[in-house]
Amino acid sequence: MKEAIRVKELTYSYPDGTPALEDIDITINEGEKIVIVGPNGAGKTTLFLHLNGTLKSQDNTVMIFGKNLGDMKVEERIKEVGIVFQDPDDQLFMPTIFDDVAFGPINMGLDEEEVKNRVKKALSRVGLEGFEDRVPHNLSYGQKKRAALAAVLSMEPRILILDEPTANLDPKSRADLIQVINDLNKDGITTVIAMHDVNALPLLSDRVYVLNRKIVGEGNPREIFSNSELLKMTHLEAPDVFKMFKVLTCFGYDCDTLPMSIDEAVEFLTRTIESGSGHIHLHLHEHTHEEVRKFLHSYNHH
Amino acid sequence: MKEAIRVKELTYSYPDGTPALEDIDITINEGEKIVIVGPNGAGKTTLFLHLNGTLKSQDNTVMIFGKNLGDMKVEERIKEVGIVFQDPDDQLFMPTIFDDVAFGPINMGLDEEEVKNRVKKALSRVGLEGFEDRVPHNLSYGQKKRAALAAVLSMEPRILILDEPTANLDPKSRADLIQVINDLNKDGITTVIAMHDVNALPLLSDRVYVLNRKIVGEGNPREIFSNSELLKMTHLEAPDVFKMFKVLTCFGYDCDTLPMSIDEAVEFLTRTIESGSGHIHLHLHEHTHEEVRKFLHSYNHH
Amino acid sequence: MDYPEIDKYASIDSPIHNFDPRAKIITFMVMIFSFVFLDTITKALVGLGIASLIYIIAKLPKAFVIHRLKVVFLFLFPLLIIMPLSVDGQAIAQYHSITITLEGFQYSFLVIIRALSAVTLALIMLGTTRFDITIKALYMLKVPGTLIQMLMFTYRYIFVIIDEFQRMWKAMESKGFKLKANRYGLSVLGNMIGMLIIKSYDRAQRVYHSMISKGYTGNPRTIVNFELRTKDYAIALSMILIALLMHTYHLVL
Amino acid sequence: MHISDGVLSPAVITAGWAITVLLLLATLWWGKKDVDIAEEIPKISVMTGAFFVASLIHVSIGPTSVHLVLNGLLGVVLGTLAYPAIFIGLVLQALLFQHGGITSIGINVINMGIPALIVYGIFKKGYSTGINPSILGIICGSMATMLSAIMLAIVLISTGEEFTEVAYAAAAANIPIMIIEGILTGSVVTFLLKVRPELLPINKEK
Ligand SMILES: Nc1ncnc2c1ncn2[C@@H]1O[C@H](COP(=O)(O)OP(=O)(O)OP(=O)(O)O)[C@@H](O)[C@H]1O
Ligand SMILES: Nc1ncnc2c1ncn2[C@@H]1O[C@H](COP(=O)(O)OP(=O)(O)OP(=O)(O)O)[C@@H](O)[C@H]1O
Ligand SMILES: [Mg+2]
Ligand SMILES: [Mg+2]
Repeated sequence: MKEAIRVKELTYSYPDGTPALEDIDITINEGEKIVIVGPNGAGKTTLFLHLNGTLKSQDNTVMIFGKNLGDMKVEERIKEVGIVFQDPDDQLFMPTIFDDVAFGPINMGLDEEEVKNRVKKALSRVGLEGFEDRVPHNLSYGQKKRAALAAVLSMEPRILILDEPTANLDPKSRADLIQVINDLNKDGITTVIAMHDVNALPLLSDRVYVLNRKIVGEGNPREIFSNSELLKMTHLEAPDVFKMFKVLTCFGYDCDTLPMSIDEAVEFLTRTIESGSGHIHLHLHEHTHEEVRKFLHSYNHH
Repeated sequence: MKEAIRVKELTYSYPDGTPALEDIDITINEGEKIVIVGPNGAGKTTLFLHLNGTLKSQDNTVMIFGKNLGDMKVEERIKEVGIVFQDPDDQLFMPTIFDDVAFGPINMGLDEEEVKNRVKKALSRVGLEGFEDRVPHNLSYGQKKRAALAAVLSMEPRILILDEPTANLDPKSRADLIQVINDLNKDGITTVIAMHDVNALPLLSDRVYVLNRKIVGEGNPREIFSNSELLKMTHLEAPDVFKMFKVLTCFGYDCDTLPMSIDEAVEFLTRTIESGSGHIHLHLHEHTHEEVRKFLHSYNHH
Repeated sequence: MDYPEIDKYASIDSPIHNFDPRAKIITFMVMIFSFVFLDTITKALVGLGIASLIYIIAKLPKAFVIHRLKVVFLFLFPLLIIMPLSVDGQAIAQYHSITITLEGFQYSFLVIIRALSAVTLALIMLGTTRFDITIKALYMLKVPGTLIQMLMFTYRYIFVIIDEFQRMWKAMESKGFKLKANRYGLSVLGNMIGMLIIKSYDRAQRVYHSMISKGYTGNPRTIVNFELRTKDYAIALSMILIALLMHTYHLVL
Repeated sequence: MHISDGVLSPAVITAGWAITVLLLLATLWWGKKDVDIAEEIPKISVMTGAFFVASLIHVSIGPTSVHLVLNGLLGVVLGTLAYPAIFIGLVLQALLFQHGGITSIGINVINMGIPALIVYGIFKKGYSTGINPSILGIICGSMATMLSAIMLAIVLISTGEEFTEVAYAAAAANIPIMIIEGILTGSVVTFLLKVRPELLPINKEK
């Protein structure tokens, strides 16, 4: 498998002296689906700014597909890494949606025909066909978010980096966006996402990095969410489905792995029932309530 | 019970012609805990701007504690209704936290002693004791959110209106804020909240209004989330715990009311087990998977 | 605080709307510069007449133009009062030492008419093209790229910042604040403007990040498809000719 | 304080454009050597947007209300970049809101921009000699308005002696604005000093 991103011993302080990143080591393979979590101010956005060269790092601390990022030409870099920031208003800076989505491809030096093609493809990808002439200001928040994504997709990057893609969206727009991101990942694009939305996390990640200035944890979502010490330390919580099943185990549900999403829950329940006695027994035993209390307390930040 | 807010036949279009609200009827009693949901652009913020008189409405369309809002003096109005908007940076513009929290009381014409008292009380309420001299701009996002809330609490309003209080917060800050809001409600303050965060909704509401330019639904959270047609129409989803238990019913879990939060789930499970045969049986029957599929599909917006 | 809605009626169909944007800008600018330098009231009135005629052809709603002309007129109105009193010349009325002169009247009248025709022409030029297209046309006309980009981005962010300011303003009002021109009012307003500056500065930083992550190097590159047709040349030539004749007819005739 | 179309003589208009173009070249293209233009463009644009919006605020004094000018503040915050920022701002004000004429943009930019540049120098100088920044803000804010009013008067008079009294009246009408701008700029500077001092032209090395 090819290494898409490799960060080695990255340390960064802002010019005013604020330390933001310390000794970061990260390796992401091509096609992976990565989420980076961490409390407000943990350095997620700062890390992303290094991944596309906006903030400069020393030689060979950031490698993209085996190449030192600092040595890449702009046109080359933006073909490899596309980044979508949180606030869509910061990224839609041209007068029309067409201009915005065409901005990257034009800077890549593509010819007019190809630029138009790419714009069309990117817009249909996010479900905004026919929005070419619309002014960003008249779009709803969810539409703006999708337009900002299209403006990066049009460069057809192999790595897609998203900073809090689901924030401020209504549930449907959120579900739509998750779908789009997953489709892109299935097409082979490596996706790296920073977010606070733990309920969406399992849908968007195979592997998770927990950042709090340093990398303080790494693993698949299940491993991360089982580590209640880590969660507490980094202001995190487990997804509700996960917590729910943890509660069910206190009621006697017996399984070694807890599901993280509804779909997974259905699958696990079926498997447990089929492989076992044909049914699951939930009952109250002596310690049920104490266990529940203890468990919930371990997740409770108060 | 006293009526805290009464909106009658409120219709509003922005000066540029955008229709935002149509024939809104709402009655909220003192001490209630209300959430207003609806898709991006549904008019939630616009409605709130009417509730505190920023946008003017016709006589007797908005009544606060039985009084026509238009007839209330500013000092009187802000003593009744306090509103906290989404972005704390829009609300904190004094050089220190003290100045920000004191801003409302000073405009109310209170004397210095009383102002200081109120600031102290409001800050301790949101857990920001000792932050008086800090510059708001240097706080973390979660702290800023709480400071913005304190700046409204210092006016000691009887009705507290919050626009997307949980957006962009890390999970711990989110849990903290939910706690603060619930404590305020327990002290008798009527809380009215607009948000997209359906997983937090059951924690913050006794009753829900669904807005989509008109009021298209009203009821307790359970009623709202059981109406899958309504959810689909208004870009909503049910909380994960609710969906999870709906799935469990397909596996033979038998109960008439589905829990909306983890705490409730524990309670319901216990009750079902104790009142029944001492345990709950989950099993696969013929239709389990079809039912699950059908149910999940009814929630699926794609 | 209102959004700028100068191109609200850009989608109407009229000969002026269909006029090529580049040709439109050149033609109208020549006319505007010509009309503001007309030196007699008669000529200025002819200019205003021509501007009105073009306005009728452009089919723009009355309210759109009248409202904006009114603002300009009110701005210049003091001239009508001060100049007749202050400019020397033939007295048309006298009261003690106060003299009202014909020349003063004429001069202020001339200024106002020239201003009104220039604004009418500008409104037609801008009102019949989407503003982003006007900017792109300026780019095609070789206005330096740096300025074009600044115009474009500033135009875009005016809307974002108006929203931002509105939200701040509403938050203030809901805490009982009323702006008065006293120390307290101005110092609070000062804080608000300071906050607006800080937020905009941070936003500028983020906009810059997102631009360079799309390969931005400071050069403007846009795709524009304008096509000059015979019709456009014909309209442009005849209008420019009229503009020039207003100043030179006495040499030709 | 913007001059409309139709007021000025051809000579003044031409001179106005010529000087503005030269100053634009000087402030913008000159600095291109030291700074990355790709970074300056979004910065000037968004900041211009902010000042544009702030200048739409009405402050009512007595029966009338005035728009804010803020050119002193622009000078203090943006330095030499205030000139291109004021240019872009005034172009957009003329095109979008008909505040000020199109032909007179050159002159209007001079009237607003040169005081902004002067005030920038004063602020830097004053700060390094230890004058309280808030007071400097008040001085800069009102002085920029005053200089603009004086330049406006000079321009009007030089376009024709018919305008002499109009020029005096216009200058006098700016006195209350001068006071408002002074207090306002002072309080913005005070605020920035507390919250984000790096936005002010004060080098702490000194
Ligand atoms: N331009 C800047 N100058 C100085 N300090 C900065 C700057 N930008 C961010 N910081 C600081 O660097 C740290 C990391 O910030 P960053 O924005 O990367 O966090 P984050 O993980 O993205 O947080 P959030 O979840 O709130 O978006 C914070 O302490 C922040 O205050
Ligand atoms: N100042 C304004 N002028 C014109 N239209 C506006 C203005 N503010 C909001 N709107 C429009 O009014 C409608 C309702 O907007 P509102 O902000 O109340 O929605 P909301 O429910 O708060 O949405 P969100 O969940 O995205 O915050 C939207 O169509 C919006 O575009
Ligand atoms: Mg971030
Ligand atoms: Mg809203």
